[in-house]
Amino acid sequence: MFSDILFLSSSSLIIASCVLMMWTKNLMHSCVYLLGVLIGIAGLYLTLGADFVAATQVMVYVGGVVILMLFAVMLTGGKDFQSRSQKILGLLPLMGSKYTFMWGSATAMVFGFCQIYFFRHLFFELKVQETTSNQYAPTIEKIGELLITDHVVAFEISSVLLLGALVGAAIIARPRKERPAFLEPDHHDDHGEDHH
Amino acid sequence: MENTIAGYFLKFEPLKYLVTNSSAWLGFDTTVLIGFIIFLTFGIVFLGFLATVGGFGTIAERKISADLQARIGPNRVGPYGAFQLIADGIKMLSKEDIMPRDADKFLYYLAPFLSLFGVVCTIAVVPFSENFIMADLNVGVFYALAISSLVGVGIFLGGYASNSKWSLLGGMRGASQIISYEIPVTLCIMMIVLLAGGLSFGAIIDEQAGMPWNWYIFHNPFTFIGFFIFFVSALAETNRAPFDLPEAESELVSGYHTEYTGIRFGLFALAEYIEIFVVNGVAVSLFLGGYHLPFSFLEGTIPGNLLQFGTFFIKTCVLYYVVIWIRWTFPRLRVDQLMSICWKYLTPIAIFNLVGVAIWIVCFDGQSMFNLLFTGASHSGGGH
Amino acid sequence: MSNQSLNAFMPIIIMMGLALGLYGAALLVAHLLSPSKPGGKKDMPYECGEEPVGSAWSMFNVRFYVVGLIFIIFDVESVLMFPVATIFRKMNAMGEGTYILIIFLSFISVLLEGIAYCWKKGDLDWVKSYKRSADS
Amino acid sequence: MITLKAYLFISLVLFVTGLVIIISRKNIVAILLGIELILNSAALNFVAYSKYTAVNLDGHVFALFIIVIAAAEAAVGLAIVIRFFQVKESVHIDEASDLREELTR
Repeated sequence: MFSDILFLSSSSLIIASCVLMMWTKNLMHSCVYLLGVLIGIAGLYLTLGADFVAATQVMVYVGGVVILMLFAVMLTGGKDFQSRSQKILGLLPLMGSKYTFMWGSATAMVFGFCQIYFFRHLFFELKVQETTSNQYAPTIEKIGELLITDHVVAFEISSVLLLGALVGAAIIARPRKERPAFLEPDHHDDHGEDHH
Repeated sequence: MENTIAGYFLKFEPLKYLVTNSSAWLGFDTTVLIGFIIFLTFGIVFLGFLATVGGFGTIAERKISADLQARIGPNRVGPYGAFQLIADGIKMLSKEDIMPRDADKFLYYLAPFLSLFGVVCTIAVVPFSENFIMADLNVGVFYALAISSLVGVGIFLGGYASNSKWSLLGGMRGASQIISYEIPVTLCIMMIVLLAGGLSFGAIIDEQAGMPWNWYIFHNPFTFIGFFIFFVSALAETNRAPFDLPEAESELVSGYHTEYTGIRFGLFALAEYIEIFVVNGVAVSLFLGGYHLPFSFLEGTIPGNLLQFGTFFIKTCVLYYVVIWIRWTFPRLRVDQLMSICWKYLTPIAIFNLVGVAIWIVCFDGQSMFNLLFTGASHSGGGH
Repeated sequence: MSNQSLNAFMPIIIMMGLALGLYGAALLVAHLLSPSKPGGKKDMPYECGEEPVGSAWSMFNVRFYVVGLIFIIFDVESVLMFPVATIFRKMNAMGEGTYILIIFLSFISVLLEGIAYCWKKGDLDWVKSYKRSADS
Repeated sequence: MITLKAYLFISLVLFVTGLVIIISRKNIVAILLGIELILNSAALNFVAYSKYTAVNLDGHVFALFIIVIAAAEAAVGLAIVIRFFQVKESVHIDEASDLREELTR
């Protein structure tokens, strides 16, 4: 019963925050709603018995990513550029022209249905065990064992990936005083006010 | 909820009787419902207790600072000024709640709540005694670490939403300071996790039962250094002097809560003072043996639990005194010093400690320094 | 470490509710007790008596930001190290101590490389970072 | 009782929200927010399938790695955003058109 309540409250938090995130025009508020979504997802992880993943979700996202996003929004002014038209049809062709979008979506739909048709065994004959047990085994030790046995290569490679990300992010974001020569104002004026 | 406070109280006869009768009457198993009511009651009790402790923290701060500076301190309200916190509370409640003209209203309301939320949720896993713990989670320490990072978001949003330059500077400093000092804290906690082999507070504390030399601070030289790193980083995490740059009154007026008045300023301050207690409690549980007495006495009964609770409380209060003492002794750091202390001293030393502990475990099979030095001495690792 | 029912998380949800209740109750009591006369100079952001010039939401300081970027990588690495740290002692008791020590130390060494790089390049310095990159 | 489909539905909501944010916003930071949502929906799917169809915890490990990748992606992406803002003094996605050939619109 408690898991039902937790599931319902978390999922309603997620859906409400999602709707508000799409709705709001203030990017700072959008980040705060993202916080709600992420905490709700952590609640869903709890109902799935994944306590370590839930805590990781809160730790990495709330403590790290959201603060970084808030920093970024503040440093870049937080202006939100709304699209030219607020109607749904106006929103559609933003990724190209109207025709490319229509052709692309039609192709995607056809391919999607074909895929579903060919792989329907996977979808409809998937063996789902509806667990009724309310007891959850401790996950963290098993995750640790998996990390040093089955997934040890991924574990070590992820450290290298993170090193790469750290070096890359530090190089890119390092404060520089001078602007690159090729982007001096005369070159820069070509773009700008004609977009919005 | 076997090891928690509700499971403990459900063992008593009157409640058992209540559960059986109400189950028969209502037609379903009411254990969870009664457990919920017990949790709710004790949640309110713990929250009220910690709010009182936080309130007394403000008085202790003023009294101790007065003592260190050869003054008297607050002495008008009640004996020795002991009721000052009630006066402060009434003052906070009856002051006008001003919002700056250009503030972001939603975030302005949300920021103190996030700060309070992060701290109050941490209370649920603080082990007050063997049975007086609300949730002994398998991921207890990690959970505390994770949820307390909401405080940083609250501080940043508080600084941002006020739309005042002082607040914004304070909020940015606060957020970057809190996230930076989370790294040494995490690494020190991981050192303890290596030794204890678990993330739950109960397991970690049970490993340190018995005499003080079983405490993790005296386990090996690395943990001894690690405790001080943890303590210094915890000071910075709670924005205490000498790391109180986010609210440095001589340079930033009052930092991130410059524009906050009345009760919302009070809630920020309350969250801060509760957080100091909680962080010290975590330090006590991880390094200083937690609630364990050196001998087993009345274990499992309510007086025994109260005794353990007293032990925990005294240890935490000693650390609390040290925190206040440090505040009134050391000058404030500069921002560059703050960052270089975190990234150039604490973090490398913490990584070094982590490596040292890992090698220690492999070399000496996880035995403590005391056991190695006095092999054959009576090892009273009781509590198991 | 034992099997745990989901009810173990009930107190946390209760504390979340209590935090919400405490905040709401405090605001409600304050609303009832305190006067409310907004307007005038009171609503001005406090800048030591000066008239504030412009909005505060346009400040720019990247140095806080680089710290955040470094932090998040370290945070994630420590998250990945926690499960391994949890079973470290158990594996050591099983006689696999050297293996897990090598895995753990190789992970940490990469972490150390990251911090050494940032240290060398001056990302951890506060004031110098501008000067150094301007020279180079 | 909660079924697998309920989790898949929530995951779908997250994915669609992320997609809508990506294609309807013009601010690069907002687009990064949408990407975070999409990654989260994938991680939620992994954990849900791990509970309902498998006996092992591989799904949890995958979710952990997804969180790791998402954090790394956020760090590098936001660094690029800041650099972009320093250069162009705007975070409008259409400003990133230095490499575009002049096409007829």
